[in-house]
Amino acid sequence: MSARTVLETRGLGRAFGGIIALENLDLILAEGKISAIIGPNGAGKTTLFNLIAGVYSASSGQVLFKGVPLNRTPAHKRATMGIARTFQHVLLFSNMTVLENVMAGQHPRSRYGFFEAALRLPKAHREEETISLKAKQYLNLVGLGMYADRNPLGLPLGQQKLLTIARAMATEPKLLLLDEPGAGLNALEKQGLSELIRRIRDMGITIILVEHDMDLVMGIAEWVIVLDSGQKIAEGTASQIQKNKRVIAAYLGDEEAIE
Amino acid sequence: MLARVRSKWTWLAAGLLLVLLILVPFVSLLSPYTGLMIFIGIYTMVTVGLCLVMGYSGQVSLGQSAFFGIGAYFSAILSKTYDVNPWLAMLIGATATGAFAYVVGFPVFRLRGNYLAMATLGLGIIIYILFRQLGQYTGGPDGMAGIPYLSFGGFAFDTPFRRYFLIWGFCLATLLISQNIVNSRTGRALRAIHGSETAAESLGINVSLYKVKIFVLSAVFSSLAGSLFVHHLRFVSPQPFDFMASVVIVVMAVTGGLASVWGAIFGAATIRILGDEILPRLENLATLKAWHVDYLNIIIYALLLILVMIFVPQGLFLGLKDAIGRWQPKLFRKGSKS
Amino acid sequence: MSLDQFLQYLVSGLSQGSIYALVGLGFTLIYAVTKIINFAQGEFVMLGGMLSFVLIRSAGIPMVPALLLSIIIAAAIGAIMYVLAIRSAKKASGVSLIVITIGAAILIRGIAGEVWGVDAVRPPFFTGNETLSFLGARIHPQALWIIGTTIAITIALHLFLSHTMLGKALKACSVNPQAATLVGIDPRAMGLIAFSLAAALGAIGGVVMAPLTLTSYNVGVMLGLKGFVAASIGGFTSPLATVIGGIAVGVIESLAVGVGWGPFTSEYKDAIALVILLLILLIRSGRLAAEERVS
Amino acid sequence: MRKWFYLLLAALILAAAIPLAGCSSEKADKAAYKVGAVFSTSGGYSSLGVPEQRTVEMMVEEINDKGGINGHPLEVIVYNDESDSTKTLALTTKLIEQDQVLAIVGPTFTGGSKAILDAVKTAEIPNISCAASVDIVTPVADRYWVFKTPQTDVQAVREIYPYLEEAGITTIAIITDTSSFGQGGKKYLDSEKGNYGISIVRDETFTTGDTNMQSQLTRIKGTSAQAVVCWATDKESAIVAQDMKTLGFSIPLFCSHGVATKAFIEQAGDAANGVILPAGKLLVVDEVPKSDPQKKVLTEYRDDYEDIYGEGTVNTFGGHAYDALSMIVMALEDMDEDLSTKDARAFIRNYVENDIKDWPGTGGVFTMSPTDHLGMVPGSLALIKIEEGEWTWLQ
Repeated sequence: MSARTVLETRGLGRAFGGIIALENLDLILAEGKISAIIGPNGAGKTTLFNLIAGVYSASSGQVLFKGVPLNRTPAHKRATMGIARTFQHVLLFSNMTVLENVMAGQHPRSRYGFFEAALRLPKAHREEETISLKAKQYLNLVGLGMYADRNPLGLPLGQQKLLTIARAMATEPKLLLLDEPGAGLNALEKQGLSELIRRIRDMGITIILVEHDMDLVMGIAEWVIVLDSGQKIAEGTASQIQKNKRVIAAYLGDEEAIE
Repeated sequence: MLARVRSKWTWLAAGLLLVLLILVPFVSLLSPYTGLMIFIGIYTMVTVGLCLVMGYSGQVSLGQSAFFGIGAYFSAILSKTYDVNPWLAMLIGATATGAFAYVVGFPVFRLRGNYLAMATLGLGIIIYILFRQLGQYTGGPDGMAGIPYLSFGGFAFDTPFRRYFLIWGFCLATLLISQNIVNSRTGRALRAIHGSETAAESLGINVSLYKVKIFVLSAVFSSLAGSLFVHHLRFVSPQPFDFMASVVIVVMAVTGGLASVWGAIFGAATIRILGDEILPRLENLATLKAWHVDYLNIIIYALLLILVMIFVPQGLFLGLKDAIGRWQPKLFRKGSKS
Repeated sequence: MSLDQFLQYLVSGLSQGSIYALVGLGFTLIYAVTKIINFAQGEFVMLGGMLSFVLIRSAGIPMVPALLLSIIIAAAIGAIMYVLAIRSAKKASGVSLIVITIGAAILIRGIAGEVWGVDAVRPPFFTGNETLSFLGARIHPQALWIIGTTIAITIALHLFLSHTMLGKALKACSVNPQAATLVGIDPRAMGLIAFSLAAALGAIGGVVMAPLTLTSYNVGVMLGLKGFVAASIGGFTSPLATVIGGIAVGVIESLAVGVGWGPFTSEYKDAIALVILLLILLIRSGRLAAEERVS
Repeated sequence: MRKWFYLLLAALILAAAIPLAGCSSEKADKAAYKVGAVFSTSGGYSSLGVPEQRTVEMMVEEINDKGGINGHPLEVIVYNDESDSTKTLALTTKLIEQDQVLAIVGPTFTGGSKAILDAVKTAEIPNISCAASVDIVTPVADRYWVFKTPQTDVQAVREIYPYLEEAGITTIAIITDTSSFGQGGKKYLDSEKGNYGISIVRDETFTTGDTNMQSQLTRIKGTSAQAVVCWATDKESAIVAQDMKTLGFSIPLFCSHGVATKAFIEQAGDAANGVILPAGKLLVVDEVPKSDPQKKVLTEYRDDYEDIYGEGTVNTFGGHAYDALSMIVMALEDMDEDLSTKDARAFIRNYVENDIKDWPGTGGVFTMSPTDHLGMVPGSLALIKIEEGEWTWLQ
């Protein structure tokens, strides 16, 4: 497989006060693949996301996006470069309609600013047209078209999760980070979610998801990375991981029992 | 389609408002209140600025009256002491105020919540102290009189009648601009920041920059209002820009609904009418031989703040709107933009 | 500036600063427990002073019980404020809470102005009006009372927080409300206690200072602000740092006016504290932002 | 819960509606004469404004009980400017344009009075101010419509300085409020000092609301001053008095007529004893000789006022409002009934300027003229010393 690497981390680490959340992590992720990061709670999965997205700055090592080191790049710039994400706790904008939430996602892909907006210049008009058009497309992509004018918090959790994906997609990313997209969804919704994720992958977008639901992960992930207490203990295809002794010991053993 | 219905109604409301505004100085029943209406217009401009900052981007500012004052004093001093053309003075004032807001904005908006509140409050009071103490320029606590009227060539805005239209022209312009911004890319960015800064950043929104930008805009609005204020009264003194004034502006914003552009008119109008027309009469009624009621306005403002914040945090204006909406569910449902 | 002049500035700065410190302690206490900054804190200083005057002069109650009573009443008002304004706004955002406490502040001020009128009043001195002098500086016995009270309160508060069950509960609540609830501490009860305690602290300040500085319905604003400066020097966490902060502000003010450095003439006395406030906030801002990020 | 809120709201609106409806309350056969007044009944100057408002209300009641002015009830519309000169102006404009009053009494303080000069001039409405500074009525040419009743800061200074001269005091320190009142006093303390061979060795200031003057006084203490003159209203002056006691000053304190109220004595406590100030004779009515033309009016006003508001509550500030309104009432009594508002305003002005001659008021004996819109004959101020918490006249 000669796919170009989209994301690479070198000796990436982050500590909060004394606690080491992530330690000396090396990753290489190929373009257009669905990768999953799994591991017990506190393994550093979300920390890794936050480091990639730029919410935290790395204490050591670095993140490279398409070969460009990101250490000095603030979160909003990374989004513009093509890194989008969803959140474990959806973090939807309750002060906007469903459609506006997605339209907000178009921010980095539109130009017009204060001045044009204030005076409703034609430029603003034109861009608004395209913004809402695209926003509607992404809403339809996740199948929420009919709720455009609703308040997002009025939607059931499953649809809220889909909405966050639509919002993230609206930034037209190269790399999409999904933080526990499956949590709180029923079997049927998960079915739909997997299909959605595949469809997004087919659009040529690289996807990394953090997920607890093994069936979901094993179902769609082409590459699986296992973290435990801040360190990478294994990576490989789903089947390889399922056979991996350390993983079973450290992870599947107890976690699965609870599932 | 709900959106369309709603917008239809807002346009209708706006139309009615406009007609009413035009009628005021002509109808003999209303014309005595032209002066009152002028103040409502000026304070609406200040309030809408605060609404953008507090309601849409969710940042507290307890120093808003400082910008109001800076604009006022720039116009007063430049046009009186250095007889600069009033319009130019107004422009310089607005620019200076904007620049000031921009400079203080970046460090101040690294703060959040309580700290931000206190920082803006502190800034406001410092500016007020300067107005009061820089006597040789500002006229000190006494203030300064004899500020010229605004004028176009030969046509001077020297009657309340003329100033009424001038000031409401400005006021409606600011409202329209704010309205446009709220429903634009920028407006969504601001509301996103209010919703969740982390999420906003993940969508490529430069949070701190937008906070400062909107802060600057509100400062410019306030500054323009300040200039109009002094050219209307032809007098300026520090008191209208003290801490209590900032609080009153917050009261107006809260009454109108923090996240509501048109609510600003409602808020400003309610508070001015209360303070100028109703409360004085109530005070006289309540006044007994040996006991005088002099602080009713303060008490009422306070109650308004507390009660509105507890019961209708979205503001009286939106609250009533929702109440009506509950009767006619179709008309004004949801949708935080209004 | 001669030495005894310098001492004089120091002494009057000390007594002034002690008052700021007491107000500051109130801010710190409430913030630690409820993460709320109570903008009405200064008003309780006013209440303490006015109440003590009214009770002694108008109601003719002997001094000691009158003083205690006015502190208790102020504390009760603090409690009422918490229950009516703060607690009933459970779901209110940070912004709303700020606005609410501001509302409470001007409500208290307005009612005070209405009920007690606008004239400044002076309650009787605790122990006479014969000033003492030491090292050439002269100090009013009331000033000694102020300073003494502050020291006593600081120690008492420290002991209370670290050596009593209730104190520990308050601390626990400030560190981690959830955990506190788990071990059976009710954060709302703690909030109530914090508010009334803070109100009492403010009132104590008011009671001891009023005879020297006079008091009237509107003294709360500036005192509240200076108290906040003291508290923010203490980072809203350390009572001791708060006290030191308050005294520092008082002394700096008094020296600045005395020496009349550059712009810091008496006209700008109040600005000094505010400038200090801004500097502290801005220095802290980076860290504060980070804190809130993580939490 | 929320329902209650809306109920409360409705109640408020209702409460508001009542006075709006009941605007024109008492119906008389003849239309009421409308006079406007702006006083500072709250804020920094309220210790002056409140007695002024009380006095006006007292007078209106008396006059209307006696059947009004030639059968016309007197209506005085009083607004509170909260000691804010911008509000003073706004409210004055409201009185002129909205309420169409015939004349304006007040405002309470110099800042406000200066603020309304323009408005009064352009509206051509008589204004009798209750504020101290002489600048309000000078230059007279430019103050065609403006009069004032209180003694001026110049007069006050001219009472203090001769006394100092006699007492052989040549060096003084002054400590003044940065407010307009304080700075007005400072201006004349400075300009007059030469005439009495007095030199000011230290000039300190403080800001209204300060609670500690020790730093300033400590510096004064280091000088050769033989007396301290403080120019401010009651509260700050009281603190100065107390802090002087605390710092063990042995030299006397002179205050302005701005402290001529019982509140000052209560605030300063025993530190008030020995303080000397110039003030209207109202404070020492009982010591005023029968022969004095003011005796009658002073006694009457004092008694009327204290009947309502209690023993020892009378002060000179209410008196200023009494004098101002009385002049307007006299004019109205003399006025033809069917004058237009414009003419009525002009008539009142002319009457006050030309027909107030040797009229004894509470502040002094007034003789207005086209060249003097204060018209107070000298000697209307008494130099008063506080002894045992009582006012005593230094004759």
